[in-house]
Amino acid sequence: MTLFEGILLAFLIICAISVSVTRNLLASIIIFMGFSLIMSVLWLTLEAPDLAITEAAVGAGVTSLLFFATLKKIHAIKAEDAKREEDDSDEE
Amino acid sequence: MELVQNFPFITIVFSLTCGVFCAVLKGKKARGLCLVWLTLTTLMSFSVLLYTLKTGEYYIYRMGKWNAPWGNEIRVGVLEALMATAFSGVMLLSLLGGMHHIFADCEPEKTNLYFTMCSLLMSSLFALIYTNDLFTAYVFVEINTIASCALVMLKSSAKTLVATTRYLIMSLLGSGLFLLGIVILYGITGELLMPSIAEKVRTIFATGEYSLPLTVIIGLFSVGLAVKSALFPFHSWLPDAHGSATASSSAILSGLVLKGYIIVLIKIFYRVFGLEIIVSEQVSWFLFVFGALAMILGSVGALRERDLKRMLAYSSVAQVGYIYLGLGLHSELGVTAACVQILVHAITKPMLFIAAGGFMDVSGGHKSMDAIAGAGRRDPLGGLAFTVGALSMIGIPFFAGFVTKLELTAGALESGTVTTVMALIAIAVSTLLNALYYVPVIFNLFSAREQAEYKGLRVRYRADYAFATVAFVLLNIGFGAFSEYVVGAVRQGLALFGM
Amino acid sequence: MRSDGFLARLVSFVESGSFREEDYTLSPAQKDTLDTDIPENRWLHSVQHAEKPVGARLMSWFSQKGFELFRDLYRIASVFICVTLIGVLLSVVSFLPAFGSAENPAVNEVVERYVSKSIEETGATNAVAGMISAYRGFDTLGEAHVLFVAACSVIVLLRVDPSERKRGKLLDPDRVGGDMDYEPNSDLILRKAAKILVPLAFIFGLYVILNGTSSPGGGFSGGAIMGAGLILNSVAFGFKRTERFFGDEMYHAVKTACLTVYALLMAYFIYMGANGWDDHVWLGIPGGIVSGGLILPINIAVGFEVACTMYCFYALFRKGGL
Amino acid sequence: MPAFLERLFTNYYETAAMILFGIGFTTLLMHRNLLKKIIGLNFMDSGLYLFLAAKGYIAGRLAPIITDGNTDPSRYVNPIPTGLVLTGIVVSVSVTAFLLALTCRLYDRFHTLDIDEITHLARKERD
Repeated sequence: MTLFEGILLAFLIICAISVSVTRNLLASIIIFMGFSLIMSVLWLTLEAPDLAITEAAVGAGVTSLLFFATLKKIHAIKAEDAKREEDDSDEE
Repeated sequence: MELVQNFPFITIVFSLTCGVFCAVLKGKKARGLCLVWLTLTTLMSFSVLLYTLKTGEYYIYRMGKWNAPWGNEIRVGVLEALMATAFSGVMLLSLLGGMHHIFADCEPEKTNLYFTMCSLLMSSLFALIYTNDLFTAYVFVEINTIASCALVMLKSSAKTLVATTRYLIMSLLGSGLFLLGIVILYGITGELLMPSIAEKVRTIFATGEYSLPLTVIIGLFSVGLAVKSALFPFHSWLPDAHGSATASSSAILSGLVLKGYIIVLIKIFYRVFGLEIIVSEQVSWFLFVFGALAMILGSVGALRERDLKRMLAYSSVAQVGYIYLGLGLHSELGVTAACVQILVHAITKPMLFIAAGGFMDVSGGHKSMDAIAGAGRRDPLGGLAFTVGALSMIGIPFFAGFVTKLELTAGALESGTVTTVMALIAIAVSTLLNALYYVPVIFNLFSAREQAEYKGLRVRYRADYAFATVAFVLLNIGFGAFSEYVVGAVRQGLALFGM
Repeated sequence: MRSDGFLARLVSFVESGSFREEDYTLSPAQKDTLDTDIPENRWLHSVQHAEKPVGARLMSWFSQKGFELFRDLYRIASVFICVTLIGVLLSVVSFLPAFGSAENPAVNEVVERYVSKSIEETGATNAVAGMISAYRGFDTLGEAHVLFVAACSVIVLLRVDPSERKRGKLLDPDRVGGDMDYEPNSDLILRKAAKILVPLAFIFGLYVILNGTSSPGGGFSGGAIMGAGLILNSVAFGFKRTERFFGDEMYHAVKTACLTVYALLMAYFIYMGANGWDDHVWLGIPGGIVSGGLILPINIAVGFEVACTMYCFYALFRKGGL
Repeated sequence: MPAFLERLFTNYYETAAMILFGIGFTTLLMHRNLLKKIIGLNFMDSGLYLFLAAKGYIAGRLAPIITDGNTDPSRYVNPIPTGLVLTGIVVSVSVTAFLLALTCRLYDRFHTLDIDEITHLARKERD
């Protein structure tokens, strides 16, 4: 085992554990993005360049973007709720 | 190679294309395309069935220029063709029977996607039935999973959304375990093609080198596919999903989708591992016990339900238990019974769901037991279909369900003393419970205590609904009457399976 | 022009903790209101109000207590399940053949043929491309349709009719306070960078697709890169710019055409192969762009399908339609 | 026991992959936050793919892209796992998109990401 691979693999596991421990959703998505990048480096060390390209484009790129879009949408709905509550209290 | 031998491949690939076209057509046109294509696939599968029955042999169809270990291939035998014909026909009838519900429940501009999902589902079911390669099975299992979840959520309500999410999460857990099984198996054998794996597994088993991995792999496959096919401890997602979807979706999900996964499991057990390894690994015991528990506890769940569709969904849990009980008998008769039960349940449960959809029409869209009181008078065809289906489920002679119970009992009597007693008790208790919840429903359907607002409501029959119910009834009675031919075909098919 | 950029906003969100998990669960007060009065679903017309059952408050109190007890058990159980599962799997791993050894059972005659005959039989110098598109092409056909069926499902869930979008629904991109409020529409750095990066992404994506037979990559990866380029374009310049050349109809046309062409090519290939006939496909010059016979058109079809689908996902999530 | 650990250490890629699978599986099964569940699903799948790709790696060999006309199979690693993982990655991005779309709709309807609460609230609804 080279030290490099060892560190990368350890990083993967730390990422996985920290996602279920962290309380911040944005942080967990950013961790996921980092995870995907590390994965694509690992594919290279495993002599699978096809996978490295795909993982970088799909995993770290599109999937993470979709996560961000979802979080944003959720946040927008939440802001809408807060605004409505404010309006209600103003009317009273 | 004869033309008819190409039909399985054509049904798989062009069902996919049919789905793609349905996605860009308008609702009505998509419906037309989907129904015509399903009729064609039914006819093609039937001609394949006749061909295989005539030759009495199975044949390998290679998907491409290269032979099996290099390319993909599909394997067509009597059993496969029989299942394909039945599934395709049931899909067609289920769609016809619930057609007006589909148009009422889906959003108008998304109705065409319903037919997309049905075509893709049909394609994946064909592929699961015919495939001879584990990884192909995985890919099409995923199509099956996504398409069936989409069928649930196409009726847009809060309940279906939640049911879909739970269903999808459970299914994905199952897929994960299934893929892990494939991957570890690939790691120790280096093959993905079923016969090649079987060969390697036999040598590995003889040397005893990888005994722990083999056990774990069998466990992963069993648990993964049991989650997806709702075997007893993993059934919690099923009543919500099947109970809240539109009539056709419930029919298709209960009748066909669950069976697709079980067919894969049967293939893995008897084509990849072989009866000998399965028996010595003691898996059949687990399947037997959980199957028996599902038969009883599923029925108990159904007994407690006051909602017609949820009751039918719980009944599916019990009926899936019959299949697993048959598999757990670890004998040829048991597997025959399981295959017969797959067919019987595939033609019976959709009929019940379609009839339930019909009752909802004449009961103001409600499906509680009180609302549907007397619905059988208002919708006599639906009443007839439900009665036939319920009697078949209970296991009255001359209906399809009786054949299963006969075969299962025959299988049970042949196995060891303990299993015989346990299986017979399970079958007896389950039959009794089936009667306990189906008979009151039948009485309720024809009772005169109708709710005032629905009294005197008469159904105006649509041609598609009437055709579907009558066809289902005839199919069921025909199955019961000519059961020896079907059972014979299943036996012949299993013999070709290498049992 | 706004003074603070997208990143600054993101950082401020992280610092203020407004993405905390608890914020996305219901407070007890909210729960009470939700039990009786759930606001109507904004995407759909089906208005549903839950009935107010008698004694609901008592029931909810009980279920609340039950929940809390359940939650503690849940945590312990989840750690237990995790450890057991990992333990079983690790004991399996300890039995498996050693990592990286050439005596691995997975290295057999199938692999040998894929590597040594790939150029001769499929025309692809990249053995992976030859394997997924030609030798095991049927699997890959299924894979392309997995993406298709997922795209259809997302359309079912998130698509809003354009006529409704104009009438001020929640997810109207142009409305103040809506989903797009945090969109850095006028971020100078992003725009300048995108001007360079978008064409680069397209060219690189095309390069990966076209050279799929002779270098790493292929339809799926190239398509994802192009899709990312499309997404970047609409992030930097707004959806209007992308809509000019890529709208709803375009999406359906491209997707249907690509998948149909793919299925037909594959069907022809399989039909000829299975019947033992020659398929008259010129395999091309190994190593060049025109190589690999049917693999090149298949890669192009898959690439465009994937690019469309990726952009479709993003557009649906952001504004409920293409 | 040392022998066990030693074998785990030899198969370090597989070991890490299985730990990832276990963590991801548990997150998907047990975590109550829907977004976390989806991330868990991706970890689970990544673990599987890492395992599969590790089974195809052979030390000291090259990626199976034949640039110099040398088709000696003993020079290249196994291409099959790479192909399978490629399929798998596409499957998992599809499923992720589907689940995220469901999450959006559920949050819009129920204003929570907690699956237990959502189930609880949905029970009270009429069809």
